[in-house]
Amino acid sequence: MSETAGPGGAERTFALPDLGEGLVEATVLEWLVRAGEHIERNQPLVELETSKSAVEIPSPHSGTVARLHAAEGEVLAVGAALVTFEVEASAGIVGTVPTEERPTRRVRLRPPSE
Amino acid sequence: MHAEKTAQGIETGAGTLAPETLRTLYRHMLAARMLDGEAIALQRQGVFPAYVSLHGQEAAQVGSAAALDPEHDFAFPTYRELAVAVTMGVDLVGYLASHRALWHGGLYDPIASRFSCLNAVVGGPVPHAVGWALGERLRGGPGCAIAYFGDGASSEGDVHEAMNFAGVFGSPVVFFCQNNQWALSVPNSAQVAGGSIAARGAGYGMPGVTVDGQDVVAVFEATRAALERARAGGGPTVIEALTYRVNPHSTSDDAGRYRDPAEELRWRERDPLLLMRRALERDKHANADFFTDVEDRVRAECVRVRDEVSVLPPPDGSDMFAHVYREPTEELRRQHRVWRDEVEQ
Amino acid sequence: MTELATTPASADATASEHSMQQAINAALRTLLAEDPATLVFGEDVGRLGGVFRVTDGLQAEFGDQRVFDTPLAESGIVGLAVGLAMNGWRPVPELQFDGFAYPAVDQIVNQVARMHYRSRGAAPMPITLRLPSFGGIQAPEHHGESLEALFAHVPGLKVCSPSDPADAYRLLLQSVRADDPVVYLEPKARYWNRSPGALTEPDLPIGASRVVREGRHATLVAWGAMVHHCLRVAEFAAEDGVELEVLDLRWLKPIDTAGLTASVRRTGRVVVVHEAPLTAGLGGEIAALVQEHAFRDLRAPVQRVTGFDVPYPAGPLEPQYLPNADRVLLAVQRTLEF
Amino acid sequence: MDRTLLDPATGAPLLRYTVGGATAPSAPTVLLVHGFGSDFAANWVRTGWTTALEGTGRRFVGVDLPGHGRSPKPHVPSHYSPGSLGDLLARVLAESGDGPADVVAYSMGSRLAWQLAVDHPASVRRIVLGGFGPEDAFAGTDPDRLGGEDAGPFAAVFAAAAALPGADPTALAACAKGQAREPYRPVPAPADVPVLLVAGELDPIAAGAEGLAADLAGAELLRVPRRDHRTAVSAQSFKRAAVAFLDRPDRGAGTAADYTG
Repeated sequence: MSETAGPGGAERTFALPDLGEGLVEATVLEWLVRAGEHIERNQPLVELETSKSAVEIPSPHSGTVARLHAAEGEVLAVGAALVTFEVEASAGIVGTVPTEERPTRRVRLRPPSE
Repeated sequence: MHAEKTAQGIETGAGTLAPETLRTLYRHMLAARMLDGEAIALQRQGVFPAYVSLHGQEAAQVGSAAALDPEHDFAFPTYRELAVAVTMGVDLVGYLASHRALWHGGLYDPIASRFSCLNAVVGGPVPHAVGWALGERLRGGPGCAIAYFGDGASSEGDVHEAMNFAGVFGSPVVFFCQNNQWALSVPNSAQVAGGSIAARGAGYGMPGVTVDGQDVVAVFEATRAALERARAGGGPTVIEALTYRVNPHSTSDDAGRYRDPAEELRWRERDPLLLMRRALERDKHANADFFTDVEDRVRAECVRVRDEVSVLPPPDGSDMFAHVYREPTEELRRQHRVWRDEVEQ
Repeated sequence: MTELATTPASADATASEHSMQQAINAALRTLLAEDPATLVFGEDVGRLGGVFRVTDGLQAEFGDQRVFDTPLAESGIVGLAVGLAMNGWRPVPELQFDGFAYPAVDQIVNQVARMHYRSRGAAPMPITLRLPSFGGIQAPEHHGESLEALFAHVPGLKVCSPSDPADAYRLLLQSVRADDPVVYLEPKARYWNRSPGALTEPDLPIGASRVVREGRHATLVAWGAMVHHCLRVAEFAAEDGVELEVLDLRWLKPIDTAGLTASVRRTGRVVVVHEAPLTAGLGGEIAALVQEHAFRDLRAPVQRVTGFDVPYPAGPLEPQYLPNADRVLLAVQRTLEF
Repeated sequence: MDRTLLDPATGAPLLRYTVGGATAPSAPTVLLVHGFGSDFAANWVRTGWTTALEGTGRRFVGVDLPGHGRSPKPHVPSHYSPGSLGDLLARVLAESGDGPADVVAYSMGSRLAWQLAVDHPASVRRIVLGGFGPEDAFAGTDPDRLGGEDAGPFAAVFAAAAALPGADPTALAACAKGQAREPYRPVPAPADVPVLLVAGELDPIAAGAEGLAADLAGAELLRVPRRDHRTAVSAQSFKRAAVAFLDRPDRGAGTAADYTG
């Protein structure tokens, strides 16, 4: 998972995981979500075909699907970007995420006379 | 008024230990007793500013320490564990240097001795023992930790936190409580809710064992069983050794202000050295020659330790600055220079 | 049930932009990878990844022997670290919030800070205590405190606080690799802000400050979240034709006396800005250092703009407690007019 | 929850199975039977089936057939005959549930589900047979020469399964032999058990499924577009069709409901 800049929230890109058994690549059989769709964690995300079997990958996040990185039928290497989510910025369990508003001022300075 | 808690049993049992082991336990107890006497004398002679006597607790300390694997285990004392130090072969001159107020933690190497620094925050070292034991298990090492504390320290939050951590982690650690009945001037009845520290083990998911702390063999067997269990992956144990602080809390204390001297006399009847000597004689493991000989040898060693600790040079003032950091700050170096220029004669 | 292995959330050290939360996560990952003796533990740092997600994914990557949850007991956590250090480990405990460091003060002050000294160097204490710190997130009571003066006062400890993601990475590497105990104060209010800058190896010695904005009229001295605040104030001042230098102190023990003095030589005026209450705060220490070492370079008395001598207030009052732009500007004006 | 079916005579484990999904007492039970060389986790968990069934309020019972997954792996072909495996499945159902269960099966598992429905009609309510057709999968295969060259069309399937981590090639060969000894016969058909056939459009192993569906009274058939024998398992249309099929009320269900109030 990697994070990149995103307005109001973070984008998280989910890479094709190592599904075990020494897998190096997989074919996208069918996307089960669409860009723009809001999905819950563990909702079915995509069906993949590996050299050994077909698997259904559950979503690692709740959030909005921003981009799908592969077309159906496309072969992806392990570690290649699969899908990017927009996830809400997390403040941890307490407190708020401070807004990046420009602070206000009333005081004006008089430069020193040099 | 408090109910005095006395362990059952009049005489120590010999158990299954080899006669040679029994004689060694006796020798350690005798060495601690005699050195304790020397230390009290040194305080009265103005050599030690203060001293805390372990008189009466020799069996609890020697029995538990003798059960340790000296190669792999590690002990975390408070400040009254002279007999543990004797049994573990700690440099006793370096140990007593703490009571001579030459260096708070003593002048022995705690890592090489497998006996941590003397620690006056009672209860404070108990979580250290859990951390050490956890570290040992993470490394796959065979060692166990033993944490020494008293009935007074058993009230400290750190002891409870440590027991809970050890219970959760299953750490190879023995919580060894010497219940000497008195936390300075406060008796067990006003210190230990429920009356038993061993019983607290149940709440932390570990066995709690009460043992006659005057019976060195019983303490040895109980500690050995706890260590074997811990070493085999069975997790922690709390052992409560019922013993008695025959002397006041420290050489600055006046026990007459808070306890009945008759109580002290009753416990002197159960003196652990006396009990052990009787058992050795009863079972014909030692004769009069042995006792004469061991006293002579132990006395000679105590005299050597006493004389050496008395003449140890005071530490150099530079030592104040030497050990604060591994990598000293520039500011501390500057202050060291100030000391050199303005203080050092 | 088969559990699907997913790659943990992490910052890529080579990427160009990070939040501080990611940078600290990346630093911990680097440290765990480079030294098998490094251990990360604390309340909720394992599966959850910490309440601020700073340890996200570390347990999945390094296993629950090296990144583990502890019971909820701060003194026990720090005591555990002491014992682990005595057994050869390099502990990096997290205390969940600054206000919950108080229950552990006994272990920190009486044990962590002194064990090396007490043992005459036999027992090293390479412990880095991570402490989410300071205010600015409208947190409940005990979830926003400034403890730097308390810890800086304790012999045997070192104390630092980063102000931006890249420096957070460098400072943490440096703190954990050091063989002395370090209290590492993470400014909660800056966890989520992203800023450019690759995550690189430490390039300054322990104790070094850095000038994050050059100026010639006065020096603002700050650390943690106040550095970013002072940079904003410097922008305001620039609108008025006043050029403020901003010195990010970074290390609160040891304090970079040489760096302070050099800045005062350039500007002649100093305003110290910190969140902690005024009395016996580090502002006093810094003022004392400046007048001791650069008295003749001073054109005005050192000013302190700090929190008030009151407990950190609840959310709506927090902006009135924390040094705001006007208070800093007024202090600057006082130095300019002296 | 993982369970083990024991041999009542000797106490020896016969197969391992997992009970999961919805926990409500009224939740219908679905028995999941995997194909040759696969196991419960690969055939049903990783393909999203268990999640999908749990999402529809169902309880599932997933077996690892003997010779597969976590189950014991005997090397004797007679342990693997369709009749004896069908009996084991009936015992799993008897042990793990009350009343007749639905069955979803794939490939060789479908062959066994058929046998189960024929031999133990009271155990079964409805069956979904995936990747299955009337052709004998072992036709043209010499079961004694599975490892060798020119062993026939099934040899490639065997080779792929035997190469998987944890596979016991000797046990799999015994399984193939045990299966091959009792070739599939469409008669007798399960009495009063509705059947849904599902197979990938590109699945040669399911050749003839259309004819089978036509010959079976009340049977239905779904061909999954663009999927083969391996990739049809995870297809959403397969899952949707199976759930819709299992959702249909029983013939006579109304009467049963009247009885139970």
